[in-house]
Amino acid sequence: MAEYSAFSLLKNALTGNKDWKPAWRKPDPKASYDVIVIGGGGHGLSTAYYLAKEHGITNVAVLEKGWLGSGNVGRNTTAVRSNYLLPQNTRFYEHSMKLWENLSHDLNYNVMFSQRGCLNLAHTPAQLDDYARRGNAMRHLGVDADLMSVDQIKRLVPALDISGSARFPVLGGLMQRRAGSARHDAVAWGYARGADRRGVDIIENCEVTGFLRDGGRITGVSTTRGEIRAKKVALAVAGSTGRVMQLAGISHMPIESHVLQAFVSESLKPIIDTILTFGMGHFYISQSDKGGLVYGGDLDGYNSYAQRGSLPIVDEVMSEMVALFPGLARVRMLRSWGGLCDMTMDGSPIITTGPLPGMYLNCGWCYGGFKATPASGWCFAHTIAKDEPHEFNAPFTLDRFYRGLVIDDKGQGATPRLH
Amino acid sequence: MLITCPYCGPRDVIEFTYQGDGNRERPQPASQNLDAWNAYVYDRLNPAGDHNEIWQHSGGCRSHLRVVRNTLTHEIRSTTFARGGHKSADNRAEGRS
Amino acid sequence: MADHQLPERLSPLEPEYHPGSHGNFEHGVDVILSETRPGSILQLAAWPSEEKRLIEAIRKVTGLALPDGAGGGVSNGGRAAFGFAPGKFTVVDEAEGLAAAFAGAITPAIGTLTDLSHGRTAIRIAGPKAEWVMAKFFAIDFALPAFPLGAGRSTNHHDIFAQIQRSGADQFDIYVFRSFARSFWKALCHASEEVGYEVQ
Amino acid sequence: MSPRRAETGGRIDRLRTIRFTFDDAPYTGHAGDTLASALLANGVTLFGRSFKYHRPRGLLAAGVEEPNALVTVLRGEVREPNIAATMVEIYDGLVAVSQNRTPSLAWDIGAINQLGGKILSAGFYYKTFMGPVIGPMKGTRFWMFCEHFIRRAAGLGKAGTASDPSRYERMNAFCDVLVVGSGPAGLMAAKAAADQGARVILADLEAHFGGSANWSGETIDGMPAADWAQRAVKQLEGNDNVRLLPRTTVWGYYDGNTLAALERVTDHKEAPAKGEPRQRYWAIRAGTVVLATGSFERPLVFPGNDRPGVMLAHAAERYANEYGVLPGQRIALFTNNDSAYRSALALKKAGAAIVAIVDVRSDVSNEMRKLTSEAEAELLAGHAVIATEGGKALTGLKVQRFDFMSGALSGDERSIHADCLLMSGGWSPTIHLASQAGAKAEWDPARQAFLPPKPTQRWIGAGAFTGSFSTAEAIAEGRAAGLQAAGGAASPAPLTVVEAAPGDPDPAPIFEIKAKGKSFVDFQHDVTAEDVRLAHREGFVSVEHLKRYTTLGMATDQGKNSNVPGLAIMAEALGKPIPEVGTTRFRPPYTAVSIGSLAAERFGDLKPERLTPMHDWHIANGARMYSAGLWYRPMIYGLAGETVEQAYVREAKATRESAGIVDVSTLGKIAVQGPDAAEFLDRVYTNMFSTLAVGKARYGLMLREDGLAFDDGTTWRLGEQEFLMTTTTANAGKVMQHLEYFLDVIWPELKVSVTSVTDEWAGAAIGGPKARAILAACVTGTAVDNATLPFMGIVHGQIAGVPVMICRLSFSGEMAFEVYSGAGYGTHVWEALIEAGKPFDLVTYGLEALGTMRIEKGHVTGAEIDGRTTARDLHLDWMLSKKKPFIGSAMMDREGLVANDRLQLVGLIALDNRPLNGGGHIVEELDEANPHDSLGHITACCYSPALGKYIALALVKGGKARHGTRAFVSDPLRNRFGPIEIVSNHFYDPDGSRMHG
Repeated sequence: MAEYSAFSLLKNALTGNKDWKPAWRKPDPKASYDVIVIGGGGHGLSTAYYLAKEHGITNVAVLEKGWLGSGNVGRNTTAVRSNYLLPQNTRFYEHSMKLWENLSHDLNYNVMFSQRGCLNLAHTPAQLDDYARRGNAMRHLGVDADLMSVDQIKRLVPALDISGSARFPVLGGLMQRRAGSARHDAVAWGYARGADRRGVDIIENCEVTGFLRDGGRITGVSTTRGEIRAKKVALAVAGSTGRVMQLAGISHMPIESHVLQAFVSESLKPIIDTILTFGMGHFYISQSDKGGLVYGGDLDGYNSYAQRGSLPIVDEVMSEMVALFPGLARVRMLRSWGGLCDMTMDGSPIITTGPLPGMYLNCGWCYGGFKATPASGWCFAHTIAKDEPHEFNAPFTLDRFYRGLVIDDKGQGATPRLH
Repeated sequence: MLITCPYCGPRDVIEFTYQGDGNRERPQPASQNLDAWNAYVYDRLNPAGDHNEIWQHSGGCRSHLRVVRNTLTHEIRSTTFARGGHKSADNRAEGRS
Repeated sequence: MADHQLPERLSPLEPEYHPGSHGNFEHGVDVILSETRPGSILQLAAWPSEEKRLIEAIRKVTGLALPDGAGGGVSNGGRAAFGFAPGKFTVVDEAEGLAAAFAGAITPAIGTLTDLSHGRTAIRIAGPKAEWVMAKFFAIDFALPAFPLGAGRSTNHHDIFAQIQRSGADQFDIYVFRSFARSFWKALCHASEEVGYEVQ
Repeated sequence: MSPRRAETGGRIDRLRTIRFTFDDAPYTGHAGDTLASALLANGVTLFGRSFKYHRPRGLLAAGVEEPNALVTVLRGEVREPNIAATMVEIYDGLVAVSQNRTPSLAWDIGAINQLGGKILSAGFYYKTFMGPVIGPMKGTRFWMFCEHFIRRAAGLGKAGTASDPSRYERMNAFCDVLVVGSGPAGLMAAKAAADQGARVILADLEAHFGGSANWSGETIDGMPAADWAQRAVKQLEGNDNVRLLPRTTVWGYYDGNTLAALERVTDHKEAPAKGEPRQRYWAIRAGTVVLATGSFERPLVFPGNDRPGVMLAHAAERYANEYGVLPGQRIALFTNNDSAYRSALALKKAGAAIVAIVDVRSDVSNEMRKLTSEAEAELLAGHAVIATEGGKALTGLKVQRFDFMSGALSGDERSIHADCLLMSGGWSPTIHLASQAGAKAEWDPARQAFLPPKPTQRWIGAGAFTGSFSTAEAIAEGRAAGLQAAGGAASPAPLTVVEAAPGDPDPAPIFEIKAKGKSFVDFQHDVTAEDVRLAHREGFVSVEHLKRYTTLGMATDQGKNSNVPGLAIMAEALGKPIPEVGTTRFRPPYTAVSIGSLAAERFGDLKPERLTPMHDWHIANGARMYSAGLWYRPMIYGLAGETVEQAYVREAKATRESAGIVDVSTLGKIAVQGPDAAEFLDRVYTNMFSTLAVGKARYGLMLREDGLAFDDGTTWRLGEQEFLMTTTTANAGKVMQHLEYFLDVIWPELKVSVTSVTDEWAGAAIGGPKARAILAACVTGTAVDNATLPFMGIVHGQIAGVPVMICRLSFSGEMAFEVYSGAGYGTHVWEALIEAGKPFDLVTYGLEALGTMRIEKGHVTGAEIDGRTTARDLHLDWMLSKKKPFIGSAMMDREGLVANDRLQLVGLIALDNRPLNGGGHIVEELDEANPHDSLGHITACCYSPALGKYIALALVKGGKARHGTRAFVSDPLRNRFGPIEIVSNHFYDPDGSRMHG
C-alpha cells in the first residue's frame, strides 16, 4: 500500500498522528559513494531520484550545505510550462511537462501540479505574430498551444483590464493549457523522500569546501562533515555555480549570478485562475491554492549573491500588475524574497559531462529552473549514468557559446541580465 | 542601493544601467585569437565578494563608471569614471580641473 | 535666414496647456507651471582637458560665468548655463540663433556643439511647493543646500530623462525630450493638483 | 453609553460620535476609535474566522500584529480586503464587512472543517488527493477536481474587480536622521537630532505619535506619559527641519540606507481633498536611521488560547487607557513575566474586576505580589491555564498547578469565571527592519528573545527595540541615539523622571502548556503545537522547513505573534536551544503594503506616450494609431468603410503610382561628432564610413560583439567631423548605449561625442514617381534634380520658410526623399508637403503600407534582425568589409554562425492566393493533424499590390538553396495551411531602377 493516501491519513489520525515516519532519514555521510550530487535543491534531489529509479544507481549521496530545498526550488513562482520558442528548449521542457503530469503518482507525494494554463498576453500586432511563431513552433513539436481572442481572455480572467483605453491594450494571447503551477516545496520534499526510500543518502548541513583529485580527475569532495569519495561528482548548485566551480579551480564560467525577486499578496478568494504574463514588460502572476497572488518580474539586473532585492524592481513589478489589474490596487503585498539565478549567456541551461574528468555539471537555469526540475534530474541522471547526454540535453553543452551554437530564446546575446 | 557618481553624487540605482563584469579585456580589434574573444564575450569571474564592474549612469550624466561592489552585501567600495581623465567619487569637484 | 521670417514653433504641450488655476487651488496656488519656450538650447561638450577653454567660450559668447564644480551653473534673465555631465554643458538663450553665435567659438580642438533647440522642451515650476512636487518625480535632493541656485542636475523619471536647473530659490527649469514633453507635462499637472497650481 | 465603554478615560473625543456599519449592522464610535475599539465598545466579541478550521475568533491584539480580526473595507464597489480592524480608524460612513465565512460570521458553514480534526494535520494535503493512476481521473485530473473546492474554501477576503479610483503617489525624501517609531525612545531621538540642526523625519505607523506613552499610564516628568508625548510632538512640530509622518509604516530597509514607507494619507477620511492621494509611498534616503520600533507581546500556547475573549495583556491595557474600552468585566491574566501585573492594575483602575493572575512562576516577587493586591486580584503562582470555556465568547477558564522546571501539571483543575483572559508570554523586540538591513538576529537567553544584530548599515537602536523595555531606558537611549545620529556629542541632560510600575524584564522560559485540546501557535493559519511536533516527527525541523510544512508564520501577521513560540516548541522537541533551530530572516515588507501604493504615480500611467511632432495632425486626419514601443505611429489613414488591408493596399499602390508621405520622426537619430567620428563609425559599422563624402549618406549595418546582426540604418555625413546616424525606432536607445559604452570604456582615446537628437528633428519620407516633382514645387534654396541631389545625396533648403535638410534615400524602393526639419516646425513642413502634393495625388501612408513596400523590396527590420540572425542569414554579407576589423568581425565566422542549415531570409508567395499570417511556419510536407518538422517561419507578410499576390518574408532553414522550390505554410494556430513558393526576398524591382530613377 502507498505510504501516503487518504486511508493512511485516516489511520494516523486515529492514533494521534504519532506514527508518521520522517520524510527522509538524516544519515551521516559514508566514506564513499558511486555518485555524489552536490546540491540538495530540486535538481540535485531529482537527479538522485532518477539515478536510483531509472538507472539503478542507489549508492548516492546528495550533499546540501543548508537545509534541503533552501535554494531556488523554494524561492520561485512555481510556474510549469513548455512554451518556448526554440526547439531545443521546447523538446526539453516538454519532456519535463510529461514527467510533471505524472509526478504526484510517481513520487506518492502530492506536488499539487495544477494544469490551469499559462497565457502570454500580446499588446501589439507584431507581438501577436511573435507569439504565433512560438505557438506554431510548439505545435510542430507536438506541444499544445492556442491563440486566444480578447473575448476569450476576458472570460478566462474577468479581473483583467482588457479595455482598449489601456496604455497597452490586450490584443490577444498565446495559451498553453497544459501549463500550470505546483507546490514548490512539495517537489523538493517529494523527490527527497522518493530518493531516500530508494536508498539515497540525503545529507543536510554539509557544505562542500573543496574537491578531491587524483591527477586531473575529480574523485570526491571535502566537506564540513569530512572527506567523501565518489566515482562521479555531479554539481547541481544553480545560483552558486560560480562559487563551487571556483573550488574546483575553474575561475570563469559563462554565467552571472543575479537576484530575481518574487512576491506574494495576502490570501484572497480565487480571482485569477491561470498563469498570466504581461507582454509590455516583464511581469507574471498566478494565484496559489491558499489564495495568495504569486507574482514577479525582471531580474534586479546586477551580479549578486545576497538574496536581497532592490526597491526599483518592486515598484516596477507592482506598476505592471495594476496596469493589468487596476482593481487590485488595494490588495496588499505581503511577502517578498530574492532567489539567486545562474544566468547564462543565452538564457538556456547547461547539462553536460565535465568540464573536468569525473565531474558532471548541471547549471545555468536562469529563471526557468523550477519547471525543469523533473527533466533536469532525469537528463542529468542519464548523463551521469551513461557518461553521455540524452538527446534532450545534448544541445545544452558548455562549449556551445564559443562555437556559436547558442540557444537564445530572447535573442539578447551575451547580456545575461536581459534573458 | 545608491551609487555615488563621481559627477552627480549619490544617486539611486534606478538611474543606472549595469554593464557587467569590468575585468574583461577586449582583444585588440584586429586580433584573430578566438579564445581571447570568446573569453571576453562569454566568460565571467562572477565572484562572491568584491566585484569590479561597469555601470552607466544612464539616467544621469551618462558616464560609464567602474564600481567595486560586494556581491554578498551590495556594499560599494569605490566608484570612478571608466573613461580616464576624470577623477574618482572622492573628488567630485575635480572632475572639471 | 533671419529669425523673423520663421513661423512660430509648435509647442508639444499645445493641446494640454490650459492657462488658469487648477486642482486644489481654493486654498491658494502653491506652484506655477509654465513652458518657457527658449529660442536656443545648446549642448556643448569639451574634450578632456579642454573644459576650461569651453567655459571661457561660454563666458565670451553669453556673458555667463560658470561657477566651479560638477553641475555648477548660472541663470541670468534670458540666459542660462549649467554643467550636466563631465565636460558637458547646456546653454540656453531666450533668443534663437545661439548656435550660430557659438559656431566660431567652439573649435574642433575644444569640443563639439549640438543644437537641441527643438529637441528639448523647457518647463518651469515655481512656488513654495515646487520642491514638494519635484520630489514626486525625481530621486534627487531638491533642498537648497543640496541643490544650490543655478546648479544643474541630470536625472530621470523612469523613461523620461530630464535636465533640471534651479533658477530660483523656489523655481526649477526642467528640460525634457520633446517627444516625452506632453506626457511629462500631464503628469506634472496631475501631481500639482494636490497643492493647487496655475498654468501661466 | 455602549456596553463596554468606560465612563471616563481614553484619548478619544467623546463629543464626536461617528457612525459606521460592520456586516451591515449600524454602530457608533468616537473620533480616535479604531474599528476594533469601537466594535469592542459595542460589545462585539466575534471578529473573524480562522483560515483552516473557520474557528470563531476575537481580538488578540490592539495593533498592527492582529491576526484574527481581519475585515474588508468597502468604498462603493472598491474593496480593500484583509485589513486588521485594529488599524482601521473609523470615519462617518465607514462600511466594513467580515471575511472568510458563509453565510455569516456567527454561523459559518466552513466550521465543519473542525470535524476533520486530526486528519487535517500539518501537511495532510501532500499525502492525499493524488487520485487514481488510470482512468478518467488519472494524471493531474483528480487533484484539479479537488483543488477546485479547496481553492474556494481557502483564501481570506475577496478582492474586487472594479478599478480603484484612488490616487497614489511617490515622494522621494532625503534626511540626515530617520526615526522609526514615536514612542518615548523615538520622540527623544527625533528631538535630540532636531536640536542639533539635523534634517529629521519621524515616522510612526499609528495615527497618533507617542507609542506606549499613549496607554502606559506612566508618569514622565511629572505629567501623564501621554501628555508628555504630546508636548514633545508639539516641540517637534515647530521645527522647520523636522517632518512628521504619522500613519506611516516604514516597511522596507533596502541597500544604501534607502527605506520604503507607506503613509496612509486619507484612509481615515470620508473622502480625499482634490488631488490628495489615498496613500503616499515614501522612498527615504537617510543618513542614519534610529530604530525605535518597540516590541511585541507574545501569546502563550495553551488549549483554547484562541477563544474570543482571550487577548494579549497589553492590548487590553491599551483598549482601556487609549480608547476607554474594557474588553471584559471579569478579567483573568495568564503570564510568564512581570509586565502583565501592570496590565492588571491598569484594567482595575479602568473599572474591571481582576479575578486572578495566573503565573507559571512559583517565585513571584514581592513587588508583583503588591501589584496583585492593589489590583485586588487573586495570585495563582506556579499555575497554568489548561483550558478555556465558552462559545463565541469566553465564559471561563481552567487552571492547574504547574511546575515550570518540568512543565508538569498536577493537582486539581480549578474553574474560574471570567469574560476575558489576558495573556503575556514575554516580549519580542521589533527587529524586522534591522534584519532586513542585512544581519542575523541574536538570541538573548535572559530576555528569551531575539535582539537586533550588529548594524550592517547606518542605524542605531533605542528603547524596547534593543531589549530595554523600561520607559526610563527608552528615553535615555533615544536621546543618545538621536544625538549620535546627528553627529552631536553626548552631553549631560536633566534626568527624566519616570514613574512606572516595577518589573523584571526577563520572563520565565515557558511558552507552552501541554494539556488536552488544540493549542494555537499561529492563530490565523490554525497551526497548533501538535502540528509543530508532527513536523518534527516527519523531519521538518529546520526553521524554514517548519514554516513551509506547517505554514507557521506565513499568515498576514507574518509570524509577529507565532515565531518565537513556534521555535520554542520545536526547540523543545529537538532538545536543542532556540538559536540552534534558527530564526528566519525578515524580508520586506514589515507589514503588507498596498500594490497601488507601490505603483504610486504610475498607477493609471504605466508608461509615458512618446509623440512625434506631427502626432496631432495624424489624429486630426483620421490616422488609426498603434504603439511601437513607447511611440505612437499611424497604422493606416483609413477611409470610411475601408478594411485595414484595403487601406494599406490603397496607400502603397498610390505611393508606387504617384507619391506617398510617411512620418519617420521616430527613427533613432544620433549626432556623432568629433575629429575621430569617421574612425569610430568604421569600427562600429561593418562597412566603411571614413570614405563617405560630406553631403552623402550611406546605409550601414552593425553587429553585436558576438557577431550577430544588431541594427541597421543610414548615416549622413553632414561635415568632415559631423555625422547624423539613424537607427531603427526600436533600437535607438540600445544603439546609443552601445556607442557610449565603446567610447567610454573601450576606446576612451577617441575624440567623439554622441548625442541623441531623435527629438530635434521631424522627419517625413516622401516617395514615389512624383516625389521629386512635389519637392521641386515647394523646396526653395536648392535644386532637387538628379545632379544636385543624387541617390544618397543630401541638400539643405527651405520649405515654407523653414530650413530643411533633404536626403535622397529609399525604404519603399521608389524614388524617395527624407525631409528633416526642426521638430517645432515639423507640422508646418508636413502640411506644406501635403499641400504641394495635392496636384500630384500624394497620399499619406502608415506603417502597414510602409511594411508592405519594404516586404516587396525585401528589406529587413526587427522581425528579421531578431538577435538570432547573422548578416549572412539576411544576405547582407556584402556589407561586411574585409578591409578593417569592426565590432563583431572576429566572432562572426564561428562554426555555428556559418552553418548551412541556419535560418535564412527568403521570400514566399502564397500559391493559393490567400492571406498569410506572421508567425506561420513553413514545412516540406503538410500534415494538418500532426504538424511537424518546421523549416522556419514567416516574419512579415502582406498583400502586395505591386505583385498582385499575398507574399511574405520568412526565415527558412537553408533558405537560399530553396529558391524556386515549393513548400507549404503550416499555421495550426490559425488553421491556415496551403502551398507556397520560396523565392528571393527581393520581390520587386530587384535592381533598384525605380529608386535610382
